[in-house]
Amino acid sequence: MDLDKLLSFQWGMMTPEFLILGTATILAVLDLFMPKKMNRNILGFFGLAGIVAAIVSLTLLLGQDTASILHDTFRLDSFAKAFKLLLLGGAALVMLLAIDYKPKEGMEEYRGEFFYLFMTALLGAMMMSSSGDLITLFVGLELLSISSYILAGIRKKNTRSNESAMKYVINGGISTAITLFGMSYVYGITGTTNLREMAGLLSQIDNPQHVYILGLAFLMIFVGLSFKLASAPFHMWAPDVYEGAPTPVTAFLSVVSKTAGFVIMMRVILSVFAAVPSNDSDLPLLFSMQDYIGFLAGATMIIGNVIALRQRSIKRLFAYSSIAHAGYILVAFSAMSVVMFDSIWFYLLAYLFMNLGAFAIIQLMTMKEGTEDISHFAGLYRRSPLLAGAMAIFILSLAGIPGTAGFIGKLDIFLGALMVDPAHYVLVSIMIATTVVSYFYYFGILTQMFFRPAAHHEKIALQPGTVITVIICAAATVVFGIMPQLAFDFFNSNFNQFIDFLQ
Amino acid sequence: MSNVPVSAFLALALILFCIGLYGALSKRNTVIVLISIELMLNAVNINLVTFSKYGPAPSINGQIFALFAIAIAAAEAAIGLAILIALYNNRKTVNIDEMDQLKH
Amino acid sequence: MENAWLIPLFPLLSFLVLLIAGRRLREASAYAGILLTLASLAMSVYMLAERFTKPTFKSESVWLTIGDLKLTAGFEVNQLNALMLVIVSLVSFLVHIYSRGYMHGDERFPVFYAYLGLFTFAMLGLVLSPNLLQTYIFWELVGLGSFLLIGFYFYKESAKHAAQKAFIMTRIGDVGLLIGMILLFWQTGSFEYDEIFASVKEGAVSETMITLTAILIFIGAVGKSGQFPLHTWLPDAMEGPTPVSALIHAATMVAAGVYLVAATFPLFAASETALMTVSVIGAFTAIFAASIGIVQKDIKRVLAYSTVSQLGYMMLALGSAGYVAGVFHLMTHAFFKALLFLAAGSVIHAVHTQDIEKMGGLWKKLRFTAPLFLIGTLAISGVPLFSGFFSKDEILVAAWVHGNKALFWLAVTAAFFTAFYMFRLFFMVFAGEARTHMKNVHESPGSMIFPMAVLGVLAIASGYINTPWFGTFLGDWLVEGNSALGHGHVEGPAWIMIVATLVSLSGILLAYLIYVKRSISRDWLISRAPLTYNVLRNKYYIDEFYGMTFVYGAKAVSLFLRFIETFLVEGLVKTVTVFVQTLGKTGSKIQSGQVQTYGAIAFVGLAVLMVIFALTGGYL
Amino acid sequence: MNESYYLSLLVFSPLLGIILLAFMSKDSEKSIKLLGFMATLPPAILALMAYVSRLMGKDLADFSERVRWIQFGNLPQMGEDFFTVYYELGIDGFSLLMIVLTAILSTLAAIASFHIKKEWKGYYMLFLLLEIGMLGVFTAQNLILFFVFFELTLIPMFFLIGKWGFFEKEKAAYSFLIYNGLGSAILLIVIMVLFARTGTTNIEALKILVNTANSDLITPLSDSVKYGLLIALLVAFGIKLPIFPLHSWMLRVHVEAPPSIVMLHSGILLKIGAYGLIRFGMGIFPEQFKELAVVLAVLGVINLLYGAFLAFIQKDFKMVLAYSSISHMGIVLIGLGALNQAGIQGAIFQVVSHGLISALLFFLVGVFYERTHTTDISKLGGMAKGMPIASGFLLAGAMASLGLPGMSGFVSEFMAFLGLFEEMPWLAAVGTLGIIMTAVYLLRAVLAITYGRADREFAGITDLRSYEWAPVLVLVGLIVLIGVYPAVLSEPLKSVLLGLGG
Repeated sequence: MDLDKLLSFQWGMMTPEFLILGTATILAVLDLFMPKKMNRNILGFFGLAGIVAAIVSLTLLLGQDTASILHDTFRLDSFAKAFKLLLLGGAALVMLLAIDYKPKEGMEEYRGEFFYLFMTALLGAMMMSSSGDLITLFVGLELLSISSYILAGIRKKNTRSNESAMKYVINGGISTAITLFGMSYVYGITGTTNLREMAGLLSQIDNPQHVYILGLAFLMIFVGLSFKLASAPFHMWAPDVYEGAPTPVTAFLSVVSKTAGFVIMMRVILSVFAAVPSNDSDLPLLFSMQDYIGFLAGATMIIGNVIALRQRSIKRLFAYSSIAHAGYILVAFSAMSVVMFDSIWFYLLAYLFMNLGAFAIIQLMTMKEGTEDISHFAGLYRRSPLLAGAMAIFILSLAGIPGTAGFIGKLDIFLGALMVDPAHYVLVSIMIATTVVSYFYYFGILTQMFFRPAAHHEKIALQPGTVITVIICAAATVVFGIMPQLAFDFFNSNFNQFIDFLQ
Repeated sequence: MSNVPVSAFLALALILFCIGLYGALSKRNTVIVLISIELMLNAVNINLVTFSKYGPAPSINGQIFALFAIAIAAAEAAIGLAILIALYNNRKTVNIDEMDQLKH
Repeated sequence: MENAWLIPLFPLLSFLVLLIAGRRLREASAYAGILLTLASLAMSVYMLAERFTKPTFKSESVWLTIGDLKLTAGFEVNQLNALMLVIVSLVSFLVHIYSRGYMHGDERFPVFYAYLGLFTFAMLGLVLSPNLLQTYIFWELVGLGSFLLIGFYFYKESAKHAAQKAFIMTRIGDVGLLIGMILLFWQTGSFEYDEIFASVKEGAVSETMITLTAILIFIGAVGKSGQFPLHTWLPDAMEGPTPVSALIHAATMVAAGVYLVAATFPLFAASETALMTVSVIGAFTAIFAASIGIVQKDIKRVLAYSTVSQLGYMMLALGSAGYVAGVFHLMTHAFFKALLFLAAGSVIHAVHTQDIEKMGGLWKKLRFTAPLFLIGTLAISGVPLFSGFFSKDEILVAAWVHGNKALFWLAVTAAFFTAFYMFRLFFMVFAGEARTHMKNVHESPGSMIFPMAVLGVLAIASGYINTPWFGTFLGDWLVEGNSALGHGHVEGPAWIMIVATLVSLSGILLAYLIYVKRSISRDWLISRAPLTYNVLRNKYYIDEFYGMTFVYGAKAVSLFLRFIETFLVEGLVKTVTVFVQTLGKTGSKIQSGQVQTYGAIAFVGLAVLMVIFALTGGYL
Repeated sequence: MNESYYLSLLVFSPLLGIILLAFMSKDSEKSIKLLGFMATLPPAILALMAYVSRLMGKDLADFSERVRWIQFGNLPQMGEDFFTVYYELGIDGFSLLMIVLTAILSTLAAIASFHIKKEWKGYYMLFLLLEIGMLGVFTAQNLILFFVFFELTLIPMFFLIGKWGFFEKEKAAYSFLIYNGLGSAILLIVIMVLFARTGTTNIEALKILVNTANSDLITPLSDSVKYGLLIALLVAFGIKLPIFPLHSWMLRVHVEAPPSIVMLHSGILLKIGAYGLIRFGMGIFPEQFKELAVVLAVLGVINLLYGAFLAFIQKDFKMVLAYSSISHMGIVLIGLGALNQAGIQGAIFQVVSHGLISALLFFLVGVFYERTHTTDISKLGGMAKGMPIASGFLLAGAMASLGLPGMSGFVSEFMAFLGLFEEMPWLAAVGTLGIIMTAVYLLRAVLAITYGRADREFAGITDLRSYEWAPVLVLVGLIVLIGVYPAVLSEPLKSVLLGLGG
């Protein structure tokens, strides 16, 4: 590979990644040379600017044709663009939260690291969505993971933060090993790590033994990746880590990292296993695995919603709620209908706003009160009607009440699950039943905010970054709830059903 | 070398993976847990390298993949240890079963 | 006759005016009520007069459209209605006048008149109805009027219970009527009397269905007319002001049951079983109520049981195909019983008690009331030359001719009882000396005497419009042009009249011997047959029986359902909730904080999936 | 056609009030109440105008409006309308009646809300939101829109019960939420199955698509699926209505919610169940509905008797009324189960009539509670002494409720039974026991409150205040009007009844 060759690649396709990488590097360097006493907020704003710039550059790339560089290891297809937008949007909002995050102890000196680690994690996620090769996919995944490990434990003096990071690392390591083990078999059978080549080779596979092994590999990869989604059976780390990690990190994990998990899941599974012929039917192997995914989706929804009922800590509660939401999205995934992509994308979009909005308020409240107990939301309606109103919107959206984006997202998932033949009645029923169960804890928060008297009537000082986040999220949640066609039209006109997913 | 069947390598890898998993799930000392995770990742590497040499479709990619895996495993172990040290500074223990402040 | 619909509207107007302006009018309310009722009376009389020369008039328009069905509302003036119109509006008018004196000083005076207006409206509407549905509507409204007036003294617990009881007992009957009429509707396709009768005549309705519907309609009549077994409300209804008892529970509403059977008579006539039922229930009620009447000590209750008994007579008449006899007795009874009640009211007004044990010797003190009461008593006892004599004779003849001799003799016995207890009442109130010290006993004002006087005249005279001696004018007119109603007059053996006379005279004699001459001990029954006495005194324990069975039954059902509610309905919910919560609890317990457990569970999950996959070979 | 936005204007007109309220100081009690009341007037006026124009012979179809809203999936090959949800509003005779009822009751309930003691601002904002939801439910022309409005009623209700209710308000609010959430969840499944299979949720289109053999569906709907969907609908709306044994939530709401809200709840929200059953159950699955009619009728009789018997032993007047609602909804079911013109019309009449009657009764409960601070029957008594007018109206309400002719309750009850007697006379005969029991329990309760010995405690209480006259008079007036001249309801229903086949 000579220089000419190197220069012949359309590096422009990677502008957003370069921007993020550059920002991260500059942040790291600046942090190093900045006087210790200096307020690190500026770094946060710089990072935010980098993300915004990346979003702008990505929007400019939207019209670009599908192409790949670096021997098809980096692809810029509509799938990548669509999900990168989500990742970047989520990261931008998280960044706003992170700037406002000033915990009582153990943070101040690491705030610089805090910002650039977000950038590297984001970079990993972005690489994953664009990668066309198992190796880049894996590297992206690990970049995200390792950055997140550090982020989770960034409050070095805080034992809860330490513990959550440790748990995260150990579980993450195991999941990585399992995923890789599965991947190694897929590689072994095809002899290539390139997803497209794999798909091509696998579609001609005729050895039933290989199909069988691929089935096992599928399960390993799926379970391994379910770590990132925080879905069953690899969901149990999530509550502990979410609780212990700094709130912006929790927000990041529950939104950006989860989105990235779905990205990699679709990338690997759809491109590789959709091509494998099944042993017993005309359909690809993937379709015979639907029931497994469905089973796990059902388990995830039940576990998430049912255990959430017993939570007193708001962050733990949202951890379980985010497990449940992963389950909902898996329903769409397991249905594999023609609206699968739109529904997952839209749901993640809705989830991004509603969850981040909620976390913004949680961050504000937990910092203010110094505790995460739900009862400290009591009387919020009196103390800050704006926050209470916004929180109500987010909660209603999470609960899937009409008029909010969450409802439309759920609707789309139902539609997908029911339009295929045979329809997934059981899965849909579980989803709906658990949604009703979720009313208990979601409305429990509303009860606290609106019905219960406040312990004290101190007004809550609003921080600009948080307020902006809250307002953006609330507005988006409502707008996409009432006029979802805005999102759908954008999706359809720019991404065109991801028909270029495998080309 | 060539007399050794592929399945032996794969079995070795599988056994190594299982040992690693067992260690990761049962040892009290966090350092050993981290080492066990390394074992699991090494099992993967054996698989990759085996397939790259003797697999049904041998190619160089497997070895490259293995290199990346080694590098990343190292990074992961480093991070793990770093976090452990931080934890140790605060809690004066490396026993994994004592890390149960966060639960339920 | 096309303006007949105005007749009920006058009282309705009275009701509305008094409801809105009553507080301002105070006792002047009476004039509004009286004038408007007078208007009704005048028009009713005019209608009756007109009906002599003109044929039946009927006018209807659509009231309710149900898809293709059109239910109509309207009015009809035939012989029966015309007669009833006059009776109702006349008695109502008189009661309106009477109440001015009786209710004087009551703080809810206007309300009383408003209720009277409402009742009169409903009763007149009932009478004018050309179809069963409309009848039913007014039937219930009449019940409402009765309910409100019984409960007029709402602060009395007894009045409350009486009102409640009256409403519910009659409603039980009403449901029978409702079912009957709906069944008839689906059989004949109409609620109109004439269309129903036409279908019945054509044989479009099966025999069983006729019997069934007729009996169901009769159940409605049983409820309203206080026939056994739904009679218990009527004596209790005496809790209402006395003018109300005269109007509603003697002359008009309770007669509505009889009227209903008369109005649907062709239907009954088509089924021998139905007629039989009517006559048996009627005869039984007649003797049954009379026997209770013998031992009651409340002046109004005695009259109430006598009303029940007399209504039984009318039913017996109708059941014995004596259409004319029934209607005739209805009319005479309306007059003499209203008279009796008003007179009783006058007595109560004077002495402020209803207990006849405490009265006595009032003949001299109440110089107008007493003779009028005597006229009523003579009339009801069937003493010759008074109206009751003629109508009762007509009934006895009908019963005899119809063939069931047992019923005939029952009726004769009841006549004896009637004469006995009525004169017992009369003697105890008016004869002898006062048994307790009563001060300020004074005759009632003219506004109360005048209506009684009018009724007194009618109690004597009204009998003469249908006598075997001077001609059966009423009978002939009533059945004119409608063969289904039977003959205008039934010829019976002449000895019946003699027997009836003898029976009533002997009843009077017995009462005289016991209560005036005291040649027979008053305590004869108590000492000789204490059991019988107690049974009679306690009205055959029917109220207690209902209390034990239906009231407790309903309570038991309710409690049983509450059991279901608590354990089944709520229990089910509870189970689900507890299940979900237990699931949550278990789940959160597994979440032990041990990171290795987490990994293990993930691994177990993976292993399970892989084992399933391996075992099924991917052929899940 | 300026009328094309008429319904949107009607439905969303309370929004104006919400916005204005948002700018008011939360302490100016008087003006908030006044504004809250005024804000319910525009929909009432618009609804009445629509009703009048219907009587003048205007075609209700002229009111329809339709705008593209959401398109799920992007499947141009399958046609423009495919998986597209429109924002479409429209009315027919039945929904027109419901809208008029809703608008009127809302206005009256806004007056009744003058009794509310705290946080008027939030109360009226939620109240108006609730009204939007209710109006929307009756105008929605497709299932998804219906569902959106349906759920829109859920949230304000939750808050209104939970915040302004009585002692166990939160429990009641939760109970309400979970049951109704479950009901709407089931409803959503039905909606989505239909949507996924047919590609549309428009009610009229579904009527044709589902019932035409070989119609152009994505995947065919087998008969068993149709039955399943209908039964699911029955459960979903059965919770709302409520049908035994799905009623326990509704008791709590009746007892714990503020009376002004119960007026709406019992008056309108329960009726959405009946509306849904008629509109969707009967409309979309006519064949299957016929088969299930017997079940409905039996359930109706059970409801009627169950409610009546339990009402008989309640100690709290609100509980009596709650069970009476269950009982009266049984009549709706009886009418539907009869499935002939008389029955269906009876059911619809009952829907409207019970709406008015229960609103009246609960308004009076509010009036009494405001003065005596209790609704316990045994603690009240002889109220006719101190409050003769309120007591009189209470008695009138009870009479209407027990089906006294000349009032609306009778007409509906009569028609429902008329219908059922044609189809299932024996069952109907059993049901008539309910007529008696209704009288028994209502008189027991009402007479215990109004008649009897007057309790000294309540001496010197005021009778109806001036503003309390309006709701009472309007409601009694309407009840009597319908009872005397039922054509006011049956006239707009003519075409509906023909459409339902009867």
